[in-house]
Amino acid sequence: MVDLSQYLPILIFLIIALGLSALFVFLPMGVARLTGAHNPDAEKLSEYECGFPAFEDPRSQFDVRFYLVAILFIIFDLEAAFLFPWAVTVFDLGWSAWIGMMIFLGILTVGFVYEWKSGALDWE
Amino acid sequence: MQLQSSLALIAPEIVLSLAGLALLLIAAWSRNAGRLVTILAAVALGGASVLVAPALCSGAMGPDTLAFEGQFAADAFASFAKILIFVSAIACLMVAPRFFDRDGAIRAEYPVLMLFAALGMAIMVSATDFMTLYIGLELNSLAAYVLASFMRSDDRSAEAGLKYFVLGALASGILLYGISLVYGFTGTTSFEGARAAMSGELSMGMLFGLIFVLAGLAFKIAAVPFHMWTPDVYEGAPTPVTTFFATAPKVAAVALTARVALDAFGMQMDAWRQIVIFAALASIVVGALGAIGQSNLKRLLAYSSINNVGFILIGLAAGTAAGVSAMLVYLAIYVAMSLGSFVAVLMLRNAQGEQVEGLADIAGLSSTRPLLALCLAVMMFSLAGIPPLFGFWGKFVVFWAAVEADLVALAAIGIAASVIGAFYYIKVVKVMYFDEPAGVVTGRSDWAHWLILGVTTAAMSPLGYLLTRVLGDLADRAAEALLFVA
Amino acid sequence: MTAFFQSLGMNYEWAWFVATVAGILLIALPLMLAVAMIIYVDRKVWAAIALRRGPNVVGPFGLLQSFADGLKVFLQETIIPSAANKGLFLIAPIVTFTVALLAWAVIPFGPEAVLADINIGLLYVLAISSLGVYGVVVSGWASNSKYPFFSAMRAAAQMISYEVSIGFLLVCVILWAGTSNMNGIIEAQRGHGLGIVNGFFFNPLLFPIWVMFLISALAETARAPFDLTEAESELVAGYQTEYSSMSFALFWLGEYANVLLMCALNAILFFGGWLPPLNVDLIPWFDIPGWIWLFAKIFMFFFIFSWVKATVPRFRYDQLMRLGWKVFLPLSLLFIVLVSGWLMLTRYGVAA
Amino acid sequence: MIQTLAFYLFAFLVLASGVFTILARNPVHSVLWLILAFFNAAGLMILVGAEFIAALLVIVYVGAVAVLFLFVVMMLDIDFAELRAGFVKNFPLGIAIALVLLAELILGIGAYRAGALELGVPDGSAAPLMDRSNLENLGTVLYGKYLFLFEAAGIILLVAMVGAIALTHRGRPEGARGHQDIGKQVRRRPGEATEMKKPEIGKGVEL
Repeated sequence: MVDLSQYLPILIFLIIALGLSALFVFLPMGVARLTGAHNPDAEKLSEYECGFPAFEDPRSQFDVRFYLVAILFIIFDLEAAFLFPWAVTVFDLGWSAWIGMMIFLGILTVGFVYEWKSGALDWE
Repeated sequence: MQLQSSLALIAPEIVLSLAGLALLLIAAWSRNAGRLVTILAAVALGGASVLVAPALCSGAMGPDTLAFEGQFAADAFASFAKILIFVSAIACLMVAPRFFDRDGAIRAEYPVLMLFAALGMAIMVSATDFMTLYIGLELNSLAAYVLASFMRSDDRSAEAGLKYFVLGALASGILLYGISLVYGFTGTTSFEGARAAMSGELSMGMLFGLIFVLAGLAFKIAAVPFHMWTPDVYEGAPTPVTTFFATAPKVAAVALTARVALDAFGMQMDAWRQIVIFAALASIVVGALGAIGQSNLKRLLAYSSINNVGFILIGLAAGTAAGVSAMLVYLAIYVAMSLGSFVAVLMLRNAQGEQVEGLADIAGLSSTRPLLALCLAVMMFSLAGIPPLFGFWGKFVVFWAAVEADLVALAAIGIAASVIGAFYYIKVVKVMYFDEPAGVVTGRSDWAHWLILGVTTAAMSPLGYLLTRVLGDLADRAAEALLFVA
Repeated sequence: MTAFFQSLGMNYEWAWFVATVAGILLIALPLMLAVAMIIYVDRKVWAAIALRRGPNVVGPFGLLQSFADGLKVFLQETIIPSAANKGLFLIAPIVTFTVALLAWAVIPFGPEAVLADINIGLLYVLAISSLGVYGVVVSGWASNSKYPFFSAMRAAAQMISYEVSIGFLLVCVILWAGTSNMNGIIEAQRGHGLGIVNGFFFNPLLFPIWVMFLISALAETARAPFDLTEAESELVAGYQTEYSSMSFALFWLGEYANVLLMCALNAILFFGGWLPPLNVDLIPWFDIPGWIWLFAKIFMFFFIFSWVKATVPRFRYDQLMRLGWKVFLPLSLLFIVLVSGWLMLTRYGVAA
Repeated sequence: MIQTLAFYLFAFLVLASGVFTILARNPVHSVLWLILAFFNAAGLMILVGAEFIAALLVIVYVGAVAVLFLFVVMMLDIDFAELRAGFVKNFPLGIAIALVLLAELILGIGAYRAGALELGVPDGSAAPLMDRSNLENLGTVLYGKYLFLFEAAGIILLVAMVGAIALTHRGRPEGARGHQDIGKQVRRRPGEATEMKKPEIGKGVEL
C-alpha cells in the first residue's frame, strides 16, 4: 500500500522550495530599488546580439529534426516506463514474463534499427 | 499448455507481425525495395488468410476459440471478417505501385504500414475484451493516420491525415469514456463479464457507457452522425489508401460493432437497437442526399460508402442470426464493389499520367475507353442495387432479415431511400455514356488494375449469383459462431 | 526527530510538522552552502590542473570567494529585457532552482535519515529530473533573444536524449536491487562484491552501466564536455545570456545542485550510498555516521566531474547526439537483456 | 484532514490550470498551464494511492509529451489571431462536446452517490496483491494476464515510430557535408594522409 505520510514532506518541501526561490528572485529586485542600482534604460533592456540591434525575430522555425527527437524520446520513454514494473516483478513471474519483455524490446529494436538506417538519428 | 493453444490461435496475427518486422528491416536496409516489399507483404497477407480459412470452414466457435484468458477469439465470425480484410489489403497493395510511380518509386513504408493496419484490424475483429478492442483499434487507426497523409508533399493528403487524426483521436476518447463507464459499472472489461453484469436492469451509467462505445465505433464505420470526416479524408488521401479505407477498416469496424452489440451488450438489445436503427436510416438518407451535388468521384464514392454502411447496419439492427449473416453477405459484396469502383477511378489517368477524379472529366468515357466505362457502369448499377447485378442480392438479404425480425418499417424506408440513392449512381453512368466526350482520360493502365477490376466486375455481374450458396453458407456459420454465447 | 520535538511538549502532529520543516531546511540550506563551497572547489581543481592558483583573495585560501560573488549578484540590478515575456522570464529561474532542490527529498543520508521514504524513489528522481528541462526551455523562449533560444532548443534535445539512456540504466539497477526504493537499493549493495565490497560497481555486469551512467550524468547536467548549451564561443552564455542578478545566480545554484545530485546518485546507486566502502570492520568503520560516507563519496564524484571538465575538450553537437542515441541507447538496451537474463538464470533457474 | 485539504488544493489547481489552458492568449502559456494541470493530476493520483501512475504522469506527460508540445508551439510561427477566429467558429461544437462530458460527470457522481458500483464478486486472486507496492501489482497483471496486449502495445509504439519517421524525415541528399564517420576516422593511418618529401634546395614540391 501507499504510505501517504511519506508524500506529505514532498509537498511541504515543494512549497518551501518555491518560496525560497521566489524570495531569491524578487528580494534582489526590491533591494536594487532601495540601493539605487535599479536604473534601466532602453539600451540596457534591448536583447543581446553582439552589440548590434537585433535584425530578425529570434523565434524562427526550427529544423524538423528537433521534433523527431522529441517524438522518439516519447516512445523510448514509454518503453522505459514499461520496464520499471517489469524489473521488480519478473523474478516472480518467471520466464514467460522475461521472454515477453524480450519480444517487446525486440519489436522496438526493429524500430530503432529502421530509425538508424533511415538516417533519423544523424545530425550534421 | 494454455499458452501454446493461445499461440496457435493467434498464428495469423503472429505471421503478420513477423512479416511486418522483417519487411521493415528490409525497408531499412535498401531504400529502393518498395516493390519487393509490397509483393512480400501481399504474400504474407495471403498466408495469413490461408491460416484463417480453416476456422471459417469448420465453423469454429465456443470456448476452444478463446485465447489469452478470453481476451481474444479466433472463431468463424472473426475469420470471415479477417479474410475480407486481408483480401482487400492485398488488393490495395496490388494497385499501389503504379499509383506511386508517378512521383518516384513506392516507398516501402506503405506496405509495412498496411500490414500493421491489417494486424490491428485482425485484433479488432477477434476482440472479446474491451482492452483488446482498444489496442486493435488504435493499432489500426495509427497506421491509417500515417497512410492518409502518406504523400506528404501533397497538401490535400496532409490535410486528410490531420483531419482523420484529430477526429479519430476525439472518437477514441469518446470510446474510452464509454469503455471506462462500462468497466466502472460492470467491474470487468471482458465482453462475457459485461454481458453477465448487464443481464439485469440497465443502469443509467451502463446505458451511457453503451451509447458512448457505440458512438466511438460509429465514427470508425463512418455512420451518420459521425461521418463528417469521410468525404474530406477519402478525397484527400492517396487513392490506393482511400480504397483501403473504404474496404478493410469498414469490415473490421462493422464486425467489431456487431460483436460488441451482440456479445457484450447482447442482453440489452432494446437499448442499442434504436441507436443502430437511427444510425442506419440516417446514414442511408445522408449518404444518398450528400452524394447528389458532388463533382469529385472520390467524394461521391465516400458518400456512397456512408450510404452502404446504413444498409449494413440494417442487418445488425435485426439482431438475429439471419441478420448477422445478411450483414456479412452485404459486407462481402460491398467490399468487392468498393474495390472495383475505386480501382476504376485509379485507372482514370490523363495523357501526363496524372490521376483524374472529376466527374466532368469522365464524360463520354464510353467512346474513348469502352471497356473501362462498361466495368464502371456495372459497379455503379450494382451499388445502386439494380436487380440483375449482384449488388441487388446484398440489399435483398438485408431487407429480408429485417422483415423477418419484424422491422418492416425500417426495411420499407430503406428500400425507398435506395431508390433516391440510385439517382446519382445512374448519373455517373449517364455522364459516361451520353455526354460529349471530354477526352481527358487517355492514360494507360496496369495489369494489376485490370485484374482486380475484371474479377470484381465478373463477381458483380449476374454471374455472381453462382456464389450465393457458398457465401450464404459461410456467412451463416460465422453468424452462428458470433451468437454462440447468446 | 519527531520524538525530540514531542519531548519538548508538542503533540504528535505539530512535532511531526516541525520536524519535517526542520528536516527540509536541514537539506535545503546546507545544500546551498555546499553549492557555494563546491563552486570554490571546482575553481580550485581547474586552477590546480591548469597550474594556476585559483581564488585566493577573499578569506583564507579564498574560501569566501563564492560568498563574495553571491553578495555581489544580490546587490545587482535585475534586468528584464523589454522584449522578454516578463512573467515567464522570472518564473524560469524559480522553476530551475525549485526542481533542483526537490529531487533531494528522497536522497537517503542514512538508514533512517531520509525525508520521504517512498517506494518509487528512483522513479521520483527520474520524474523530477525530467522537469529540469522546463527551466531551460522557458528561460530561452521568454528571453526572446537569439542565443538563449538556440541554446534552449539544444539543451532540450540534449537533455531528453540522455534521459532515455538514463532511464534504461536505472532499470538495470532496479533489476538487481529488486526495488526502486532508494534505501532498498543501498541495502542490496551491502557486501555485494565477494561479501566485502559495498557497491554495485564491483559487479562486472554493472560496472559498464556505471560508466555509462556517469557520462550520461555529465550530459544530463550539461557539464563539460557536454556543455553545448552555454558554449561561449557559439552562444555567448546560452540560455542565461539575458539574465542578471540573483535570477542568474539561481541558474548557477540549480545547475550545481543538479551536479551534486548526480554525484549523489552515482554514490547511491553504484557505490553503496551511506554504507562504508568495505563491509569489514577495519577501523571503527561502522561507527562513522552514514552521511559522512555519503558526503565523502559525493565529493569524490564531484572531483571526477571537475577533473573531466578541466581536461576534456567540448563535444560537437552531432557527436553528442550520436553518443546518446547510437551508442548509449543500444548499449543500455543490451545490458538490460544481459542483466535480466543473467539474473533470471541465477535467481529463477532454468527450469520452469 | 490534510488529505482532504491536499485534494482540494490539487483539484482546484487542476481545474484552474485547465481553464487557463483554454483562455491563455499565447499558445506557449497554454502549454505551460497544461503542464501545471498534469502536475496536479499527478498529485491527485498520489492521493488515491496510485504512486506509479503519478510518476508516469510526470515522466511521460510532463517530461516527454509536453516537451514535444512546447517544441511545436515555440518553434512554429503561429498566427494567434487566426487561431482565435477558429475558436469562435468551432464554439458551438465545443459547447456540445462539453455538455456531453458534463452529462458524463453528473452521471458518474450520481452513480457514486447511489452506491451503484457493483464491482462483481472478487475471486480471491487479486486480494493478496493489495499489500504489495503499486509497481509490483501492476507488473504482475501486465506481464502475466495481459502479456498479449502488452506485445500488441509494443507494435503500436513501433507503428508510431515508423509513422513519425515516414512523415517527417527527409533523407539528406547524397554527399551532404558534415557527416562524421567515426570508424573511418579511426581506421585512418598516418601513412595514408601524409607523404614525406625531401625537396632539393631551390625546387618546390609538386602537389
